[in-house]
Amino acid sequence: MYSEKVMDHFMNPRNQGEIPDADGVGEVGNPTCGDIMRIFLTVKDNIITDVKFQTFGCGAAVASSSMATELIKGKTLEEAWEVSNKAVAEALEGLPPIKMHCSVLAEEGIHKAINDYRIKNGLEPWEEKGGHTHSHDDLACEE
Amino acid sequence: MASQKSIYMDHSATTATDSAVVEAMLPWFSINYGNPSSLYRLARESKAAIEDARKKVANAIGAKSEEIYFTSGGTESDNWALKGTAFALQKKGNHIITSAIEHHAILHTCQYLEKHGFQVTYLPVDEFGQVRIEDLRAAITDKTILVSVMFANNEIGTIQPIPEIGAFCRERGILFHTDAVQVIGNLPVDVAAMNIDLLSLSAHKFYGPKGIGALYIRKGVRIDNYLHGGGQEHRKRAGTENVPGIVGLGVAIQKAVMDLDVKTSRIRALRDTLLDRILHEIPNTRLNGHRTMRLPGNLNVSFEFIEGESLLLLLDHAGIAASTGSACSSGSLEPSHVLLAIGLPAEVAHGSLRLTLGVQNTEEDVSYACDEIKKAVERLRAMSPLYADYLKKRSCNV
Amino acid sequence: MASQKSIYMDHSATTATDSAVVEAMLPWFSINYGNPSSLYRLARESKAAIEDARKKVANAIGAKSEEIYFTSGGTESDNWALKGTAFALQKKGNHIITSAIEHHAILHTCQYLEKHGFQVTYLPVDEFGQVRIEDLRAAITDKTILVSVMFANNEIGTIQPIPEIGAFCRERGILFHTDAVQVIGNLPVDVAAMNIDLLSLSAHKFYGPKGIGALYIRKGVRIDNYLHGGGQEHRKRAGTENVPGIVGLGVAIQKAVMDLDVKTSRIRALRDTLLDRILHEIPNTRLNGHRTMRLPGNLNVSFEFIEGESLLLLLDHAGIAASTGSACSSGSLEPSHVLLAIGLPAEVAHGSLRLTLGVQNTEEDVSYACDEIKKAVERLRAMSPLYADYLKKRSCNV
Ligand SMILES: Cc1ncc(COP(=O)(O)O)c(C=O)c1O
Ligand SMILES: Cc1ncc(COP(=O)(O)O)c(C=O)c1O
Ligand code: FES
Ligand code: FES
Repeated sequence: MYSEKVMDHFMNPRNQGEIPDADGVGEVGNPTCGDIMRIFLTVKDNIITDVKFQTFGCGAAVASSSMATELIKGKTLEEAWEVSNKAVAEALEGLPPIKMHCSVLAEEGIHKAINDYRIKNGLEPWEEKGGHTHSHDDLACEE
Repeated sequence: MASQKSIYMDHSATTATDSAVVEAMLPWFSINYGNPSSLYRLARESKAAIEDARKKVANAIGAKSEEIYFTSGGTESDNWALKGTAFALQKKGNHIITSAIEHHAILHTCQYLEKHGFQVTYLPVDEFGQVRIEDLRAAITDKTILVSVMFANNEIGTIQPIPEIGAFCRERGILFHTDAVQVIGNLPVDVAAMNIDLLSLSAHKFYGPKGIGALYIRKGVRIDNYLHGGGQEHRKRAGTENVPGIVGLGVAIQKAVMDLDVKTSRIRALRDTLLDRILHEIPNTRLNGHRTMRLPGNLNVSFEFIEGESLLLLLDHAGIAASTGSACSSGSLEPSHVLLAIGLPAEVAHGSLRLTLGVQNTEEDVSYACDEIKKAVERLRAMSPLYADYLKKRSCNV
Repeated sequence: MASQKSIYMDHSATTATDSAVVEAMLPWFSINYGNPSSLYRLARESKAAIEDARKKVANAIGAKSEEIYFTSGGTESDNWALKGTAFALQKKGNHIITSAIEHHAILHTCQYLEKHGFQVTYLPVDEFGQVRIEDLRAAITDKTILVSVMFANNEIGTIQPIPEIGAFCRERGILFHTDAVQVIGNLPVDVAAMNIDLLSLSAHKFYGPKGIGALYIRKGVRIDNYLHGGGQEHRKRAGTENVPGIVGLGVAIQKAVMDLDVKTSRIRALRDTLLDRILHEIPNTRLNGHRTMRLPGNLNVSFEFIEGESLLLLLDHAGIAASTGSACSSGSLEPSHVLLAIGLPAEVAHGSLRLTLGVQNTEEDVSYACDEIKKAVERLRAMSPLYADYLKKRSCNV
């Protein structure tokens, strides 16, 4: 059911681990519904110089975390903010429809980590643009 | 590259059809293909083969031939048993009792019945997954027409006190149905001694073919038809008979109940070895279900801090076929209703692994599986934020 | 002693499963036996095989893959189509239109629906067995939610004006179901061009295995589930998939629609030869059904003064497998409802013979069958009081 790319990132996750003194940390999801993802950022001169993740979740969640960290590494915070779950899913050569929300988790995790960095540095947090592509609504755990 | 090994430990999902069963089915496809409802020789042969299979099924469960009706599988048997008796007895009452841990073929049928004027009580189970007779007694009303409690659970393997429930229902004059889909070939079944009025079974769970099953209906039980049409199965179940499937079911059930003790002892021993090793070698692991009152091949454990689908993917990569109760693997939002019903927190239910052993498993399989499970759990824990938190907390407390 | 010959002329009852179909099914019993709902490799293979078969079925009838749902056969498809749409549309209306000559899988389902608050109009047919569009038009009310008319009849072979009925229903916004169980491999089917919303088919009627069928449900049609349980078939039809059966259905339907013209022309020619000889060589014989708008292999005749079951027994003795519309052969008291609906007096209906030819029949079969039928009819007439009376009356009138 998963693409080869998903399986590759699942079997050989990139950037897995923890950054003990991270500049920004974002945690999303909740263990009740089986999704929890933590993103750690190191930021130098507005650029993400290092990123790591920890994930409790399915194959798609692990692969999305891995791919998302790859996509934002070396990017400016503005560029990283624009990486959508769709971009993550596309880079993974697609996800099954019922697994799209796992990639949403990655997008939200990055946003949280970036805003955590901004708040810690006395900056206004950026606003999550509503209505982006995720199908999280009908699969939301909070319901 | 994925492993060349191939170890099947998901016998509760389905089994490989026994080669002797396939052999027995073969002539009924292209040589003796007659429609049993017809009059000529070819048809009489099909008819005789069906009656022979019916006798085999009856013998295997202590029933009479004329109490066995062939269906397309466990799901149809469950649907028919519940809807057929509910509507037939509607004038007597509209209350049905079942358990919270039934298979969806029962639960979703009950939900359907609730939409059509019936009231359903879902009995809770204890931490091991067993229904309590006191709860059943307390749930009975003067409108209760049917009790349906599964013989043994497909996820955690827990065996219900079927003889007690049967005796209790018979005494009260209430129909008793049991879903025995997981039980044939694993435990002895005797519908007469156990006071069972209706019983569902499905061939592919005991080395028979998929798409064929049976419903036992005790003589005298009032039940509406479910599939309407031609006069097959004594006018009770319409549709051209799946002759090869029926023949296969007959052979499979005959084999399944033969030397039951010997076969299941071997499988139980393998299961116990695997279970003991897992519990000893992998920390933060718990057994789900009952320690002794469980199906011989069933093992269900939860590994804290990890998620089941990921575990299955790693095991698949190692060539091991297994199952989980995690919601992530099912496309639904809720983890297994069975694991929640025995009181597991959702996050622990997510980390569950079901291994169901069968005739083809060996000691070598068990030892390979244990090693691989250990590696996979360690690997997933290493990337789990929950495990990281746990380790931190533990080191702080020291 | 019974004949050593064995001539099968009952292809409408069932067919021998094609050996290529059996061959294709075999690996799915014992080698690739995985439950398609599971996650591992073995399961993914089963899943892929099912989707491949689904595409083959879709291609054969001009549908999309996601509009095909596998069932246990024609009977289940008919039950699901009618009950599923009726209950789903109950709020819109409670009137259903069908024909008087449907298979019992439709008629008995309609009777069930009548007991559950629906009204059913049974359209009459003309002397050839065809429904008239005017009758359909006149039967429509503002409560009509469903029209179900079979594509071609299993007894007399008459083909209905399906494209006309389809166009008419689509225009009125009324669902149209057709039972095409007798049609696959005999006539071209295109659900899109013919405006068909639901269509039933059954593999064993076109050299596939028994116990497997499909229901086509046009995208957007509202239909309740019928078998409740697991999430198989996109959550529309529960039950572990009959993988070998589904694979067999796929191969069978692909073969069935290949070179349709060539195959059916040959069978039609054989049928016409047999029919012409019977009508010419056996006096007091009439053809039942339509002369041209009929299934290529179907032949249905009535021999006056004799009874069908006796005829079948004599033919069976001569090694010929055939069918009749006589009540004596069916265990019911009424002769075929189809023969009565086309206006046959009961006593003529009793003397009916159905021969349905298929791929395995040859010219030699036809000539042997004709000779044996002639002998059998003569023999039975010689012992018939009706025939004796007739002879007397005729000689008086001379
Ligand atoms: C306990 C139980 N009941 C019913 C079923 C349904 O049987 P089937 O899938 O053969 O229809 C299953 C297995 O799927 C089962 O484990
Ligand atoms: C026209 C028609 N509809 C439905 C059926 C039922 O199909 P099955 O017996 O495969 O369930 C048959 C054959 O028996 C048939 O000829
Ligand atoms: S984390 Fe549960 S479905 Fe992906
Ligand atoms: S004459 Fe015996 S059943 Fe009709």
